[in-house]
Amino acid sequence: MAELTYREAIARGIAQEMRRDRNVLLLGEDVAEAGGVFKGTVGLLDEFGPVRVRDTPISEQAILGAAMGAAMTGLVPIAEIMFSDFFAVCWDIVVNEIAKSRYMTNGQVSFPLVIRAGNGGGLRFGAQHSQSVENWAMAVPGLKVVVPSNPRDVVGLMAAAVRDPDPVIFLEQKALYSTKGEVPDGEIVDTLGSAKVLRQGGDATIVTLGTMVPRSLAAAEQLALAGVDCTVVDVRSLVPLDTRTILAAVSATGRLFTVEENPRLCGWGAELVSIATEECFFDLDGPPVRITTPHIPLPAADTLEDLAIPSVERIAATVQKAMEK
Amino acid sequence: MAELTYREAIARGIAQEMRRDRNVLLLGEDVAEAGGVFKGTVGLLDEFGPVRVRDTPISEQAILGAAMGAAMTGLVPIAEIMFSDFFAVCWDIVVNEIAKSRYMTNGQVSFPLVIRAGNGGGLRFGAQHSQSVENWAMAVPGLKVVVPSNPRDVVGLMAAAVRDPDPVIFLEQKALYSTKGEVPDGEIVDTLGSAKVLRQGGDATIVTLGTMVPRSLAAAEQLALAGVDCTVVDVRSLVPLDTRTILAAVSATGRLFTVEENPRLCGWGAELVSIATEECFFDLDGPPVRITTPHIPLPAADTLEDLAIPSVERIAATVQKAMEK
Amino acid sequence: MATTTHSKARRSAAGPDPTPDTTAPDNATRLELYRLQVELRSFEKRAYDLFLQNLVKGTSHLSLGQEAIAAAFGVAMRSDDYTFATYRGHAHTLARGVPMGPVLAELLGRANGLMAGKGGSMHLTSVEHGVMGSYAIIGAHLPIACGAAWSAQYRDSGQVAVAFFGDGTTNIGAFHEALNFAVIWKLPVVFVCENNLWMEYTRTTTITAVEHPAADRASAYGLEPVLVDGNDADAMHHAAVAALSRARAGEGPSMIEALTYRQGGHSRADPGKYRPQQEVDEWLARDPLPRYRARLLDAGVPVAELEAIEEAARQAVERATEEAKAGALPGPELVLTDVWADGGSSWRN
Amino acid sequence: MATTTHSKARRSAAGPDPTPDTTAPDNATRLELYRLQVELRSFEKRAYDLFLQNLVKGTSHLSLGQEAIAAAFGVAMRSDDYTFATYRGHAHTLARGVPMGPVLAELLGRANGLMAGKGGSMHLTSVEHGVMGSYAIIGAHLPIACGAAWSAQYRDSGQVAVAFFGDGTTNIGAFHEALNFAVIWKLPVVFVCENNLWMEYTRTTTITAVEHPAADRASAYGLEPVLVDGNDADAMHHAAVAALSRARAGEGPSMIEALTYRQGGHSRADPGKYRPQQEVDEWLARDPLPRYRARLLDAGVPVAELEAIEEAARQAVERATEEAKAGALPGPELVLTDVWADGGSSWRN
Ligand SMILES: Cc1ncc(C[n+]2csc(CCOP(=O)(O)OP(=O)(O)O)c2C)c(N)n1
Ligand SMILES: Cc1ncc(C[n+]2csc(CCOP(=O)(O)OP(=O)(O)O)c2C)c(N)n1
Ligand SMILES: [Mg+2]
Ligand SMILES: [Mg+2]
Repeated sequence: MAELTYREAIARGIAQEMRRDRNVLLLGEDVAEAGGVFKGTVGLLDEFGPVRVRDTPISEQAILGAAMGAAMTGLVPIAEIMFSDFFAVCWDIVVNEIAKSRYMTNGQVSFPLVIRAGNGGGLRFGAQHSQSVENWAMAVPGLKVVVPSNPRDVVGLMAAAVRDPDPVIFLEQKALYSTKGEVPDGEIVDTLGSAKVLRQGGDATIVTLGTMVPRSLAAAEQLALAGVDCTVVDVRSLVPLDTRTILAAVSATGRLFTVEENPRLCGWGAELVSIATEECFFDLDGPPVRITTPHIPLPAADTLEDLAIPSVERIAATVQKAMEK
Repeated sequence: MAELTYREAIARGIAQEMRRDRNVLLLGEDVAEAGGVFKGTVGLLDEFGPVRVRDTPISEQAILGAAMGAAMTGLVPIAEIMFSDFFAVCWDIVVNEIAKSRYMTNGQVSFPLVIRAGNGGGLRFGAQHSQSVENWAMAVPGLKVVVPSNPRDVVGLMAAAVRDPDPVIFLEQKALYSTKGEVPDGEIVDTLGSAKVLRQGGDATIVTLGTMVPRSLAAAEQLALAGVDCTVVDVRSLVPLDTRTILAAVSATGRLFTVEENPRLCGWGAELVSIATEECFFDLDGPPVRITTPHIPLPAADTLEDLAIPSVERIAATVQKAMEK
Repeated sequence: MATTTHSKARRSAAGPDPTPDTTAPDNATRLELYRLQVELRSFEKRAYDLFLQNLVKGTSHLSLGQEAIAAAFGVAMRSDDYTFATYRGHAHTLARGVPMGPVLAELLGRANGLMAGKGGSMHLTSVEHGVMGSYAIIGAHLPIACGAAWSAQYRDSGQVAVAFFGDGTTNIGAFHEALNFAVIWKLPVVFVCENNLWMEYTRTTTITAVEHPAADRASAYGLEPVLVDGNDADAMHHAAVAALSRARAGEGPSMIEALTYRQGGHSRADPGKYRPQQEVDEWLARDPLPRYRARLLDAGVPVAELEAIEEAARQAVERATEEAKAGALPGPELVLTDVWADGGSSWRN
Repeated sequence: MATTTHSKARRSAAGPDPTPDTTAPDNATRLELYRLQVELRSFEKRAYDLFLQNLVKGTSHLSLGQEAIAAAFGVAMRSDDYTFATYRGHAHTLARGVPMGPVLAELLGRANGLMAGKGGSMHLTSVEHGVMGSYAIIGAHLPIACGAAWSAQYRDSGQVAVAFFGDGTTNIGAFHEALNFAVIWKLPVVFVCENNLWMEYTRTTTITAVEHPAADRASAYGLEPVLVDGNDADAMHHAAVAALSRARAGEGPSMIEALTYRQGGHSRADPGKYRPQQEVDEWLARDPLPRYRARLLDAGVPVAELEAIEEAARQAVERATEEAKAGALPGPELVLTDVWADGGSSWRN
């Protein structure tokens, strides 16, 4: 058992898989010499050498094209897109090529690759370096989407993502990079598509993801003091989605709250609410409520960014108010 | 009153606005000499000349970058992205630059531009030329999104889009280009954010968009014969969204069905179902049901594509079954 | 490795050099080049007929007039090399040995199609023949080909990836990223620009800053400009062999600009009327097939041998047509398969 | 219009030419160039201090060592010309006459910031000064600058758009699309590559196919290669004037590669330790400021005049710091404003 930061867990997870399989390669901007701009790949160049850990030009289409071509010819690339906002400059390779080619070729090719990206706000980087794009990826058929909320899950889900035969978008929450957590020694391998119930409560179910997980747990503690006992579910994997665990938790309390960092419209919360209302309609005791960032680009100033992204206070207050009705 | 095809209405709408304002310019691949690969801009080069109607290289980032830079300096560009699937190669200009710059600059710039794109399936073009990306655009704060379902709306919404001071994604349904409809003579100017109730029924409300509108209307006729009388609402504009009209129609019948062409996850239907359940929960007599394309890339063969995209039969059968419960 | 110098590229602007300075391939190779060109031509003509009969649903993009390029690489490539083609990919797919029947059946949207109808004419793929896909988003396959080349380099397999693309494709960002990336990683990849002068309906020189969209940009990536007569199978074969061996020898990528012309329209039933008749006539006079046939006869190949090849191609196309037409329509069970490696499409439990 | 020939660019690989063959600007211009460089230098030093004091939230990218480039264009541009900068945009913003106070306040995330704190250090914009934005996605602003130039061309306004970018930016697709587009439409736009040898923490030559990422690619767009000593305000001013007048005369775009060096790290508190000390020292010896100061003294400018300029800059930075620190924190009312032109952010009725 060791205490690691979320960023240290990234390198630990990648190293675990690179040791296991020499076909696992890492590429991206500043990932080798510099150990990543978020220091998520420190030590990997030293251990695995410049042939398996490679710096690239600022050419995101080339980075992901290279990963795709390598994956379809026997390798298992882990590609880094520094900030998830930059998916916008290489989205074609992700959504039109990687996501569709297996289907279009009637299964002739598959893409055992992982695309890592720093995701989300909280670092006052402004509108072009703070987006939460988990819903962009979830909306595209052919992509698996994972968002770990703690160091242990980083290692376990990284291993699951690398071993998965399909393309996985692995979103690392920038706001969590410096957070610490206990990580068991030895190999850790998680399974994609398994949500985790982090707190059991009888009154309401809060379903959440990534950076919103610790905030939702903190809000649940506040709510408990106020007499509202919440179940908190960490989705962890948007695709595949563990509807079994999530819907069971929703039916058990009869109330659903989703806490999303992505902007309001067409988020994963909307998908979950729609699934829950279609499949558990008669178990619901009140309207499902989505707590999200408003439908705006993120402001840069710390005071403004803190007002935009769901906070512990806003989560607690919103649940409280809805439960009083 | 003249009968026009949907494709003729595109040119009619653009011409109406280019005559009104000489700062309205058109650019895109093959839009000038060739009149557009879908023949949506035929005659515009002849009427407005090569300075206002320009062919471009296959450089979608340059096309939209040019449109953005022109819009922020006094012009009103209409840019064509041939197939909406190609947004993936220029998504950065759309979502990180055009959509965010007004907010980031605290309102110093605005972007009176329109981006047209052929959208959706039905032409057997395969997975990379058939996508419905209305939900991609709706998920991004700062974009307005319009999808006309008939020639009259093409002209009216085109005028509204060109006159709107904000960036508008104008999705032209490829499957509708050859459909005909009556278009009043003289200037037509619609308003963004107004849905249309196309059919009144007391039993259930079908909310739909684009190519799914005629199919939903046909399904409603079949359902009427089977004793299910449906209201059919054409959303027309996803952003701004006419929740007033839509929610009133939902509350009136107590049952909501959405019919979307985009793939299953995180579509506009999920957003609507979530809004309706949060705001009209106690008006609902049964679970809202989403009818969508499955969460798959689109197959090319006609028989397969017809099975993937919601058909009149599937819409009618799904509503019928849900209403029997 | 340049078969043509840059200054020569300039001179040949008037049109491809009639007498390329290439060492002619041996006779067996030449017959193979002829056979392939004849097969590709016959197939494309049939594809066009079937489109007019409305049997080819959706769209289709023919290589009529450009067969020498696909044939040359088909002959020059090693059986385990990788081909990355575009929506205009029938010829490149067949040139790797993929049988005509399944390709035609794919165009017709039948269950016996190369991808059971799920991909269509723009996405022909046959991994067992090294055809790693046909890509319909302009430029996207260029970085992907770099990835396959990177894999070959890492596995030290000696394989080479070849990516074919058009003149208009040189103006999209992915082209630039792929060329720079291939050079700095010294990847075994060959970029082949088929300059047929036109994009869809727009002449490429009208929207391109240089005269030769690929050759005039080679130096921006530290590469030699290579401009070849794309309607001369011998010249193309020579260029292909040079580029492939350079790549296999670990000397890195090459880019070839092949001057050619599409004799028909861009896609579907496009009559190509936007092109001046004189230009069309000039290029029809440079049709690679009669030209190559004459050259073989001059070289003493008996006419009977050529006629046998032509007859065999005719019969192959007939058989393929019957096979394709006889194919069943793909069934509903295919719609939800193979999104994932487990064969299914489920996104939830 | 090239101030340096390509062969010369090759020669100057060893480093910028110490004695550029430029005709010196007049005295008033030179004093203006010095004043701007001093102001930019003083501002950036203060920004760094405030970052270390944790008053600059988020990030910030300084132009320490690169001031001559921003100053030269600031002096040479017409007041209604357009500037398109990057996240490393403090200097380019100030060089257009934007006051220091609001810029510093924006870095501190205050309500009196240039964008009331909504944009932050990477997105400095002041339309009234022609600063059309600072863009933080590599390469994106290059096609956008083309759009502003297209607008100027259509309106026949005589305005020129100038886009500044780094060496590493030359490898992204948008660079390629923008250059070709600008040339074919003959747009009044000037592309200025500030080659400071490094991307974030990676040396650009290690991932770029050519030695001079911009100059060696000019010919791919039919442009003259222009390589300038970016640490020499006179040489930069000469190049700027040439490119701007060419654009204003309707002769189309230019691309300038300015050789320079960032004296500090890439961003925030990065010490830049990945760079060899000798390289850093060499470039510190070429610091544009002392160099220019010495040149003015040689030219007979009285030291008092220079000291007055330096003192004025010191005072301006002090005033700006007080102004910025005194700014209130932006209030909640700002969060939901100005997504739309109507001032609001509502997406429904
Ligand atoms: C990113 C993108 N933009 C536009 C298109 C539409 N398109 C398909 S083919 C084509 C012309 C390509 O011309 P060229 O590269 O010369 O190839 P050719 O068709 O002549 O073989 C265009 C614009 C596309 N498929 N992808
Ligand atoms: C599309 C994209 N990829 C990566 C980044 C991250 N990034 C920011 S600055 C930078 C280095 C840019 O180097 P250069 O172009 O030389 O400019 P400089 O910082 O040296 O001024 C990188 C990779 C980005 N902002 N956008
Ligand atoms: Mg072409
Ligand atoms: Mg740099």
